[in-house]
Amino acid sequence: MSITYLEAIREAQARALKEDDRVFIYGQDVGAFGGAFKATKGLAKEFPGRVLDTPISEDAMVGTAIGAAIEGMRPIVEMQFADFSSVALNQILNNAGTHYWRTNIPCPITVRLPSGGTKGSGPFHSQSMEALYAHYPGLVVVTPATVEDAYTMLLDAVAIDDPVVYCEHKYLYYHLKADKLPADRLPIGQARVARAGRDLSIVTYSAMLHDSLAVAEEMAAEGYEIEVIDLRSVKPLDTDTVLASVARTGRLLCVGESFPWGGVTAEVIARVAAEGFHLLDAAPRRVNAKDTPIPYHPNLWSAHRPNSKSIGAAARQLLRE
Amino acid sequence: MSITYLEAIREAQARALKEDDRVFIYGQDVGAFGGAFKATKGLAKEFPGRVLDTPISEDAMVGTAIGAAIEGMRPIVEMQFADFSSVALNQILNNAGTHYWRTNIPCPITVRLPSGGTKGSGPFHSQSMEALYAHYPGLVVVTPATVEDAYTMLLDAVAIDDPVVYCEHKYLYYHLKADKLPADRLPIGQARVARAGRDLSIVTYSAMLHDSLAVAEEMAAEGYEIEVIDLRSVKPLDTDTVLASVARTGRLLCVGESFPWGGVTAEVIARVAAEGFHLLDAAPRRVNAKDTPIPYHPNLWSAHRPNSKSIGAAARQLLRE
Amino acid sequence: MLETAGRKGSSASTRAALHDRYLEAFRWMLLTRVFEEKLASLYRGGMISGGVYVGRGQEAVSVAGALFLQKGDIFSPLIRDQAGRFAFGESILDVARTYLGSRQGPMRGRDGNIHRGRPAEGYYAMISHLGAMTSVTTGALLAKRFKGEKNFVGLTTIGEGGMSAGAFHEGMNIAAVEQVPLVVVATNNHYAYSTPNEREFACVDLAERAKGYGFEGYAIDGTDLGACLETIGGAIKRARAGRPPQFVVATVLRLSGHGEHDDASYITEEVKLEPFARDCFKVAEETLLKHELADRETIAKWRREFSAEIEEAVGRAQQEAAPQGDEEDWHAISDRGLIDQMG
Amino acid sequence: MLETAGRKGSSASTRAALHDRYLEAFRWMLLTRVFEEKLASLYRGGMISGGVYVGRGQEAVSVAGALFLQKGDIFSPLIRDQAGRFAFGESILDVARTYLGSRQGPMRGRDGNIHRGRPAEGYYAMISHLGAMTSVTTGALLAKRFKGEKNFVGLTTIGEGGMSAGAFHEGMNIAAVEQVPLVVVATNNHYAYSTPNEREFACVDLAERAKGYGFEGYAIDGTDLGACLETIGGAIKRARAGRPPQFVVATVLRLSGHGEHDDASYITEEVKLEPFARDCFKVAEETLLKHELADRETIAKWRREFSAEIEEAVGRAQQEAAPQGDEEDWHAISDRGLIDQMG
Ligand SMILES: Cc1ncc(C[n+]2csc(CCOP(=O)(O)OP(=O)(O)O)c2C)c(N)n1
Ligand SMILES: Cc1ncc(C[n+]2csc(CCOP(=O)(O)OP(=O)(O)O)c2C)c(N)n1
Ligand SMILES: [Mg+2]
Ligand SMILES: [Mg+2]
Repeated sequence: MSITYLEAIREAQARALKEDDRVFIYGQDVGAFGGAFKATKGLAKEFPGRVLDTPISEDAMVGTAIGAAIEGMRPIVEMQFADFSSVALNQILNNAGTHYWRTNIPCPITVRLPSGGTKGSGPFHSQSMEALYAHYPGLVVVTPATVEDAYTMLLDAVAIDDPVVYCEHKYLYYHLKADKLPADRLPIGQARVARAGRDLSIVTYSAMLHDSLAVAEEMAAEGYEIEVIDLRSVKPLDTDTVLASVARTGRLLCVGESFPWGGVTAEVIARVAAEGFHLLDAAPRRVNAKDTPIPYHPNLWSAHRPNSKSIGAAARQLLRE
Repeated sequence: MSITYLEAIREAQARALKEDDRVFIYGQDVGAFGGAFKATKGLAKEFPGRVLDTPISEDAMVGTAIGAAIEGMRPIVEMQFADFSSVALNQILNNAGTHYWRTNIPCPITVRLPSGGTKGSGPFHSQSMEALYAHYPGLVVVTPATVEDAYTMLLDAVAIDDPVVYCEHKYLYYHLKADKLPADRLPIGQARVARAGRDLSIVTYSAMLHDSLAVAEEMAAEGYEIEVIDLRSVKPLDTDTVLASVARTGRLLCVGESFPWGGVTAEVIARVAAEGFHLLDAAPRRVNAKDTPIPYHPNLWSAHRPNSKSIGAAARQLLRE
Repeated sequence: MLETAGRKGSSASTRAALHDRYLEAFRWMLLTRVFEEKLASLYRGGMISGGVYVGRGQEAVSVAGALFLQKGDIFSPLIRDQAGRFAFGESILDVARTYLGSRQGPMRGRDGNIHRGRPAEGYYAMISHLGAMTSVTTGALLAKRFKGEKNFVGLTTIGEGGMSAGAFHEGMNIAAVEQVPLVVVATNNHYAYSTPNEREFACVDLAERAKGYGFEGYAIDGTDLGACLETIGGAIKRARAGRPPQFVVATVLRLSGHGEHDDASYITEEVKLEPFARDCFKVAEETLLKHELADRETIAKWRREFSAEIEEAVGRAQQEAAPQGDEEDWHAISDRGLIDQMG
Repeated sequence: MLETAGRKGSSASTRAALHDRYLEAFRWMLLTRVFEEKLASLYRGGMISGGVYVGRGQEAVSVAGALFLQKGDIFSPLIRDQAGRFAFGESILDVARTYLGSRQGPMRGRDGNIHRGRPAEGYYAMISHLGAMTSVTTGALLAKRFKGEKNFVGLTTIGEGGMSAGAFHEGMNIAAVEQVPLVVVATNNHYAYSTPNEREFACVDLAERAKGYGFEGYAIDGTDLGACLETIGGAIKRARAGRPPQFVVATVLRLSGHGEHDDASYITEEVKLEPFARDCFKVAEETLLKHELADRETIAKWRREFSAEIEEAVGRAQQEAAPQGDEEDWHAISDRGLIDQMG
């Protein structure tokens, strides 16, 4: 048997629905249709009345989930694309994100954001929005990069008492497979050394993990041992694991798929520069997408996002310094 | 004569309305009432039909401005508080921010965000949202910290062909005065050395400039020469001026009023670490607000935001390293 | 609607013409009036940080909803709903503590003035963004249905200004799709801050929007407590009985500034002569006197009693320790294992 | 390109029963049908990146609006509006180039498929977020009023699904407040992607919402080209003449998947028997034949001609250079002096 990243998301939801009465799924086309990407395939039938199609009302979808969560439910909201969460952002940041702090009553919603670029998807179906959500207080923001994490982190997201923005990468949906669902898990908040090395640390997350691993593999042939850290969650961000890696390698390259101003890569570098300055043997570097909307044409799209060429070039340059 | 930061904003708008037929002002209570903060006081009378009250519809206010801008107008949209722009964010990021790149037709809107904390304003009337807007492509994001900049940068914002998010700080409205309106201007995109020094660079913007200057002044008595850089615009961000300052001082402290994850301070440190690593004699540091919503109670509020105590402590620590 | 029954010179029969909770409602209105006068005076005295927003002129609409709510119901009020908040069970002390920033208040000084609630008791704490609470209330009702609760309703309020917000529209529509027992009470007080109706909407009758959502809709005179009790009470009854969501639009004039900082000089003398500009409180008081349900002394006595309670609560809150930055843990999430360790 | 008056052989009286632009409209519908069939086949052949969204079943509604627009008007269409786009003046080559990502297309490969426009010509380029274009169109009209232009209107479209979006509500309301000459044409094709009307809204009649906004509202059978021309044409005329904003809701069935990737197996056989499930194209074709405004051969000839034009445009677009990353300047703002110099 083999299971894709997408199937892992489905299975995690099936299990959450099965094991916890408080769980329901709320989103456009998630019911009988099984979701635009089929992440809820079959669930409406298996769990009647608990997987509900919604109107095209992202603000109200999240608002409804918030009210239900305050009353003790564990809603999972599926955005059809992360990009459309821009119209739900107010409820996520200002309502869900502030509720526990203001009232002492937690607001355990999970908002699933099908994120990231795929060929031909263009400016409004490709975005990675983790930075907007992580900047504001009160939210946990996770970015699973593996089938295993897609599964366990979604179960964790539902289980924890705080609002979680779960950024699932659309490119990984079908491209990533595992033999089976994991039996145990690394908790949210811990980064993972995805590949050990001693010459350079690439710190990354989500789909960029795989481009980074490819670069590490490719450069291994050139004799470099590149360590690759998968952040797994960008908030909380596991600074300790990153610092430990930089302590080993002395060199830091951060790779993210989102826009270049701010965001995860800036935050990681700012932390390492502040807390691990003396660990660094060379200037840390970032590779991000370009500072334009995400292009439709595959040629432009692959030039816009970081890729093994641009990551490799940055890594080589860093190793020369 | 003396003129406040708030009056400078009013005067800039008056001048823009006077000199450019294409300008109109759009926002809640901006008409006869003159705006919640009186930034448009008297303008509706002086410029009949060009200063229009809107319904409570931030999305549509910006959408309307976008359509008008595409047709060649120069709308200024006033948000009643920056915090409410969360419900206009989609139009700002995805419509205004992408329009020129997608269609080659510019979208010259100016969105005024009364930003930042003031005593007793609480979680929803105190936010600084520059990081959300700067992260996305296609926008210019300015953060005037002086009366002069409030004036000239608003005029510039209206004049330039791109969408500008103009973050005006509510605390400065009445607290800041100048003798007169400036005759000339520093262009958007250039940072300013607000105070020269050679021991430490504090890089900051908006209201935090003044807390930082106070710290510099205070520490001057202790014999430290602290340089203070006012970024003025956070996008474009004037890396060169920051690097030149760090080259002089070897030490970098970034101060921002927004939340600690990501944002302007992370971006500045990431740039300096990447481009000016060897200029640094010590680990760069940040002082931000705390990672919770902005508290209502003045005691909590003043502990939440950076202040001369926390900035001073970070500066002293940095100078010891 | 009450005057319609037009009776004076009291007798059992004329009293019967009054809604049986009229007096009770009036007392909440009185308490609100007295308390909000106190808050305004504290504000003028510089004793309150931030703003004070009062419900003067719309106490009748506000109280009329909350009065019919019971344990297990959800109440999501907004800034002009002090009367409803009291009727729903909020204590005087909670109000005082929140306005004065006591750490012992329900918001512990973290949030202030009208941004308070006790969600565990079904009393929701609004965020400022208008319209946002409509869907939140809907979600609470959905949860109750999921949990198998019975006989519950939810009530939330909105101003005519907030009705322009996209969030309000989405919330109304989704409530109707979910057919939850929701009552939405809108108050058209003719202004959103300084903005008059002409620049807020262009329809003839806001209650007309009910139909477009699949709500049952009613328009009432918000200066008439009897009409408010009758219609809003009826709406709550219908929602509880499983009818579609209910929408009531009450017409009044805001008899104050937007907040206490605002002298409302933009409200024209003309509009103040409109029938909707009557003070619901005075109308109710006169009605009570006329029907001899209370005499002036009794009302004056109540006022004194309320005043004393308020003074006590305010005094107590003022004496309580203010929150201190160094006693806060400064964490916005509840799971201590998931706190981001910032640099 | 259009033979507006193809009339032969039929009697004046029957012909007169048809709207005088019926034939012209039909030809745009035909062009659309032929082109969208081509696009679907290119999609199946893997020649198109991303999605293909067609307007099958709603060409009549779409064309009926755009046909009455003139230079100086604003047209803000959505994904099912290929017919309207053609009628507004979009070239076949623009469509082909955008779908095939040619750098010579109006979007230069930066945006694709249906996300295109030529704003300088009043033809707006939608963003995906449903509802967002309603206020944008309003703003364009406001600008024209500011600039002293006369006699203009704007037309934008929406699906019944998009009507749930907050942005749509705000856009409708603000258009009514501004009293701009806006026509909003909504098409209820009974599904938003897979979601049926029951989970989209709970009102009896979406056209009812017009009143709640202060629009003039009309409900029409979207399978009837004549009705569409009549009512939407009338709405445009009224808007142009200074009447309040106009709202037309047309009822149809979406005769395709949501996109070409979707087999729409969720559309029940039952619903396909409903009167609104008729194919507006076939209905129009039969009407033309019946009224002898065109015979089968003529239509077949047009189809061949369109087909040839399309093949040529597609062939040309396919041959054109694709955009290349290293030829882009990668700047999203126009002012070169304000470009952020990233690290
Ligand atoms: C989305 C949003 N935009 C702006 C504001 C600022 N604001 C607070 S109250 C108010 C006026 C509200 O008017 P209305 O809804 O009629 O209520 P009223 O004050 O008249 O009771 C405004 C504009 C807000 N709270 N939310
Ligand atoms: C705000 C927003 N949410 C979600 C989507 C994704 N989406 C694209 S089309 C569509 C269905 C639209 O339904 P409707 O408005 O009825 O138009 P139709 O496709 O039926 O023509 C959805 C959900 C979107 N474009 N915008
Ligand atoms: Mg009002
Ligand atoms: Mg539809």
